[in-house]
Amino acid sequence: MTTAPDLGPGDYPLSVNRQDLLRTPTGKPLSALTMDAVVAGEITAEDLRISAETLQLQAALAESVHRRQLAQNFRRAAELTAVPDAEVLAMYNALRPRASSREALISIAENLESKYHATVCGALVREAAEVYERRDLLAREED
Amino acid sequence: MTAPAAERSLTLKEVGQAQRGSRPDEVVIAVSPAFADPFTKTIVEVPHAEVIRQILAGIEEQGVHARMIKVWDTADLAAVAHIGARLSGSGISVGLLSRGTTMIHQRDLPRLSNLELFPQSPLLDAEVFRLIGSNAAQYAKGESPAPVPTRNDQMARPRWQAKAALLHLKEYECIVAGRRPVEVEPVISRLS
Amino acid sequence: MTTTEGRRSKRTEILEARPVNLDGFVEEWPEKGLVAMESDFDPTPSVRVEDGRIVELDGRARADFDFMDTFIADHALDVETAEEVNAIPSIEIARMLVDPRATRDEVIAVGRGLTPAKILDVVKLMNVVEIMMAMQKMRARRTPANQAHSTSAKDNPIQVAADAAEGALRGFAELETTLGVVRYAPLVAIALQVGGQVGRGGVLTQCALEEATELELGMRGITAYAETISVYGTESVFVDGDDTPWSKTFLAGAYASRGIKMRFTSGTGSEVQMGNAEGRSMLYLEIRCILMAKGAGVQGLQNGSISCIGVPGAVPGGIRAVAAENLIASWMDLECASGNDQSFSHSSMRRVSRALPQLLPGTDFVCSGYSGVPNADNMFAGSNFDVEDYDDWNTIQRDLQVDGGLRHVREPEILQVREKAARALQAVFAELDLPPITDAEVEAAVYAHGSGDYPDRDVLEDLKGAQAVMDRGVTGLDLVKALERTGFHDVAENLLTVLRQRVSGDLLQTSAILTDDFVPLSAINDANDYGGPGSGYRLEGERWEQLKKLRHVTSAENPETEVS
Amino acid sequence: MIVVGVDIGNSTTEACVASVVEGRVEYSGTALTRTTGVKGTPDNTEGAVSAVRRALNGRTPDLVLLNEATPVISGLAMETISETIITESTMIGHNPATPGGSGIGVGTTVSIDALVSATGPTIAVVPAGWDFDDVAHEITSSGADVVAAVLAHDDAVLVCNRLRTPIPVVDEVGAVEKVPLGMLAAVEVAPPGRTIRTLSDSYGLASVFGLDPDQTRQVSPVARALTGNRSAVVVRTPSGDVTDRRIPVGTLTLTGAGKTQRVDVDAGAEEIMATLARVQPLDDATGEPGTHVGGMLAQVRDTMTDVTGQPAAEIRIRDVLAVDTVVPNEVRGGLAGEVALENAVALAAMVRTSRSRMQVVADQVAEALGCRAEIGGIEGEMAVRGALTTPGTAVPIAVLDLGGGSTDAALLTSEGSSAVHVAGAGELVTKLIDSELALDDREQAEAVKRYPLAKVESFFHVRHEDGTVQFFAEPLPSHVFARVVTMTPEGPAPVQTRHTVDHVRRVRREAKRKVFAVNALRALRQVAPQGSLRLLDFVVLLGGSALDFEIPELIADALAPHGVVCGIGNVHGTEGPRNAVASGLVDAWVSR
Repeated sequence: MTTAPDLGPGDYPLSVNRQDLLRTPTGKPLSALTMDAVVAGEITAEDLRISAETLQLQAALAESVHRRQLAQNFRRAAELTAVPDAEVLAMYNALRPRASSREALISIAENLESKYHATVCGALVREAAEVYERRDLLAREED
Repeated sequence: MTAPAAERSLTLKEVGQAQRGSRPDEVVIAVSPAFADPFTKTIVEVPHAEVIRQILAGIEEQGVHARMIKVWDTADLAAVAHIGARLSGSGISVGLLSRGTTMIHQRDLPRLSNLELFPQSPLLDAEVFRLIGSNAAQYAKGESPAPVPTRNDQMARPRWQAKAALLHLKEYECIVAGRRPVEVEPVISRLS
Repeated sequence: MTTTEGRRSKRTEILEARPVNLDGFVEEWPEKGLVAMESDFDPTPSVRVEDGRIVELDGRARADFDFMDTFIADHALDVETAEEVNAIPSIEIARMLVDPRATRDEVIAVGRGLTPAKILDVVKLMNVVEIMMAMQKMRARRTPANQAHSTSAKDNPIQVAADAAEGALRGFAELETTLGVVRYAPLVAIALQVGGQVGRGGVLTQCALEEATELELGMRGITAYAETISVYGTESVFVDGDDTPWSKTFLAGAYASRGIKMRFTSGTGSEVQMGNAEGRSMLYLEIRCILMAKGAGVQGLQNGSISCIGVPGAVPGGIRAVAAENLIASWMDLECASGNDQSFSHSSMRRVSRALPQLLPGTDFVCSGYSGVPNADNMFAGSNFDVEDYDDWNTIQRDLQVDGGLRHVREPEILQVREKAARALQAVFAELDLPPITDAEVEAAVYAHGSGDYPDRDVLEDLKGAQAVMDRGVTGLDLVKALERTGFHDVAENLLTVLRQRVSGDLLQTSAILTDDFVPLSAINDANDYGGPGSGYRLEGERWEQLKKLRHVTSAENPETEVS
Repeated sequence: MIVVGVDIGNSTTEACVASVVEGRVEYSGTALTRTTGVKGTPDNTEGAVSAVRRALNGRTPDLVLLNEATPVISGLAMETISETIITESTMIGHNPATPGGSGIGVGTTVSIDALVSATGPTIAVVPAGWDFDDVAHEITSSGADVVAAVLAHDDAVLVCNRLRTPIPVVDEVGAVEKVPLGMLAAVEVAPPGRTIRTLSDSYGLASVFGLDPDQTRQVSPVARALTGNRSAVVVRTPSGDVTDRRIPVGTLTLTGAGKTQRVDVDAGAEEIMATLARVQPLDDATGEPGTHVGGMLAQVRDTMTDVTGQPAAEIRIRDVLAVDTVVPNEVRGGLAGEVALENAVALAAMVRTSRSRMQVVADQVAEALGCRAEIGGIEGEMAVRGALTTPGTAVPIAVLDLGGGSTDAALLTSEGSSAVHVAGAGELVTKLIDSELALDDREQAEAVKRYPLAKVESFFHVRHEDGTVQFFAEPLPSHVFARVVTMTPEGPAPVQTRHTVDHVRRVRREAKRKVFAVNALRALRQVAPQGSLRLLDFVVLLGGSALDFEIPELIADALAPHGVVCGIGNVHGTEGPRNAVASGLVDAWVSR
């Protein structure tokens, strides 16, 4: 993970004040996203997504105004940018009550950590596995 | 022109633990713990005696047999109705909460699903209960009844939401955990 | 009711016939949680920290924590300050909330370590005027705003587009829709987006659906944000809703990872309504929801009882508790979309009084939302205010000099945006090979009030079209192209600018909306700086001139004419 | 070079891309969109351009070939031509689902609240608002000799079950207050599964009411109207009657072959089509102004004027298809919402004009796509050419293009080609299904037309219309439980009807046969050498309805007696019955 520059409230909004820091996941600057480019077919839906790096910048901003949990959410989000849509939804469903065994949750965590380097998300899933076990929210045998 | 509506009372006489029925032409009416005792009427004051009389009439008019059970260990409508459906010889049941909320259920459906649901208890009157009984009986016969028209009223929330919650809580107080469903015989007596 | 009572007075008869007597009221039953916020059965505040971990919360030891306690202790509370701030007498904290000399930052810093019972203990000391005083300071965004519902009883996309355009023009910062027939969603979401951008570039839109479809429409850029992500205050009700704090936290990350603004939804009364309040007051359980949302790292919360408003509305002090839950969301530094969004009362007086604690101090979104269609067309089951209340709302703003987010707009301008919205949607549908919109439908959209005023659509063809939108993978970018190709250049630019925002993530920060100039306005660059009289957001200047306008105002210059 | 063939049809526009290198053609993409505007008018440009763009998928075309599309507008109308009227509330024949008791009761009609003073055999008449317990109690305790009852509510079985001796009871009589009181009447109920015997028979009625031969002749319509019912009530009133009336709905004037013939629409489809056959080829059809038929034909003409700019006087209706059908209508004078199946005639009419404006479309397409665009040929000829690429076909060959608004036929022989459009196709089928089943829901009618039927017998199995059973591992959705459903690709969809699968299937197949099988013969006869089907060898079916699961089979059955080989087109061996015209255009251009 690249270290985010030292951002403060004065840098917000990045789309106005720090365009220099913003890139699409495809590496384009914000200024490349013009109507002419759209008409010419140079812009795809992938160009209009947020990048992991940008989410780290927003995390730094949130932290600078003492929003610790919001910053943490942006860090989890940065990790999830690499995970395909369908897989994200599958993981969410696996986290529903009595939907997964302890082993299934641990294997999701391992997958997040090893395949996507998503350690913050992985920790969240591990924590869920532990709480679910204690509160009887793991999948039951007979279900 | 019309005869005034007679007042009637309802007593549910326990006849023993509820058994699974074998007649393919029966509909089970399953009621919640507080039904008929201590509660006697729905949220909009339709007497429970009339509710049961009309559902029974709807079933009888279709030439189908009815059996009634009381569920003791839950007051969740889907659960009450589903327990009824599993005990029903045809697999069809009508589940009822004391406040009037009603559901037609079928044995093979997941518990949280249903054939017809009438969630807005304030809008259910005698006529609707008759149609519910009639439809349940038609399902039991394998026919395709048109669903009972459901009504909607946006202003039901301000008027009834809190009373419904209160009745729900009271009903929960009447739950007897672990007690098995009981077969009951509805005794409807005319008071006037 | 029996007729054997004695003779009634004429006055009693008149009073009996008043609309307020159609509302339902019940006695409290604290043992079961049917009580607003004053209950002997709520826990006593306590907190104990060992080895950097909270081991006791509100009288419960860690071993006995349910999952709400666990999540709040491990994610929401500031462990370093918890013991210290919880030791501050509640009366001191309550005074800080009200006292303009205590800054918002100071009060927030204290709030970060407070337990649910302590927070309750503090707000219980406050009357409704003090709650409003505190709300004025604690609201995250300096500038208040409002949100609209834009739906159709027939799921008619043309109606949604025209009403969205009018709503945006009247000032709503966000527009929300939902469906009668869920399969219609793609067409209605497109209509909302196109109509919204015609009315005012930069308005944000959402379509309330089950999680997977809602997220998909968001990922494609057809909608801009999401809010119907429900959380509950007891473990059993949370599980009945088929979620846990961890699954919802994961979902929050998923939305942010796609650059989509999101807030949770909760509200007093939901747990007792479902019969599982565990003997706690409605407000205590709502405080747990608010702290759960904070712990999840979601930027905001829609609360204010929402769809359970009939429950707090029926018990003593219930609307005070609803005001308090909005305040606490703001105090926990979350964006607060503050309810006033469901049919609440048969009495117009009660409808207004229920909204005053949010309208007077201002919140991030006073209504979430205000029905931008006649209530009969409101597919969220009706709101506390609808289009027929526009002029009343504008007048109340003008009388009290408060900003409720709306303004009076002259009819020619309204007709113009309604027509343009319908035309733009007509062009987009034609360009995307969707079922055609006729000129007669456009004409109807210009002058219509409700869904009955439009020609019926061919529902079968529309549903096929809706499926085609999903199958062909139509995105927000396709809408931009279609608008541009058909000569709606300004609308295309507006939409592209909104989509571009996703790349920067600026709208993910707390309380973010877009201004008319497409500048993100959030609790960072528009942080609430209220510090007593003369400070903070003031309704003045150009905005105040706007709000002075009403439909009929007699001209001072020439009293024989009206200005509007 | 890249060449694109474009076929603008009534409802869809198809594009087919080919790269042509030294006379060799390679097809590399097709696309389908909705036709914009009326076929053959400048409004088509939009749809054509988007179909081409989609088929090209980013490539640049050199040449676009368009068909010479003839504007075809079809109109649909349906008129009920019979009406059943009951006077003086003579009878109730509405067939309630659950009558009570069985047998026949003959007596005087008396209101339930006057039973105590009734004498002799009595039929109790019970208005709305009476509870079934009270009704039974009143009948039992009044002391009157009650032999039968007529009720407003659905209470017949309930009342019967509460009497000491069951009597025949007919219920759900909504307007029971209109039953004449103090009159001799009879109530008959048959046991379950049977139909009434006495009241549905003229001599039965004569015996019950003691009628003389003249009177017996008069009541025969009553008997006929009650045939097939499980229950009935007949009241003897001074001038009560049931009549079956023809409704005049206008005259159709058909001109052609130097003759003018007039036919009353209420004469029925057979008569109309026979008249039409006498004036072939049809030059024009008009309806009497002020009648429904007149209105419908005028509307078709006006639409054509709007799109072509041709004066209404110059527009000619070139074909008409009349189909007999039945519609369930409420009986006038009935007391219980009785429904009678009334006769109706459905009409499809078709207009064409010689004034095609395809050159305008070609110019606009050329401008939009920045390439050349030409009109490549007449669609009928191109369709034949495309159809010829179906493996196993040879000249002479005929094609039948089964569309939404019209059915088209074309023939190619060594001497040349000819083509014809006739009125009536898929949309008429949908309308027939919708009205005969009283669905009043085009979406459901469309589903009934397109997909096979089944009955959901449990949450885990359905019985298909052919009797086979299919099981499901996951339970079916609850809203289809116990219903007749259409098996759509998205799963079973309920049909809101109380009819059986067999009945719905019969209606569906009959509607398709009446339109497509009839039109296939009609259209092919017009292009066949000497009008003889026996001289056709190969018939290839094209168009959207050729993909239907049973229409090709129905047409094949209709053609089989004439020794014609009939099958579904498979353009280029890969495209099925689609894209014949579009690829025919390219093939024709290459061979030029």
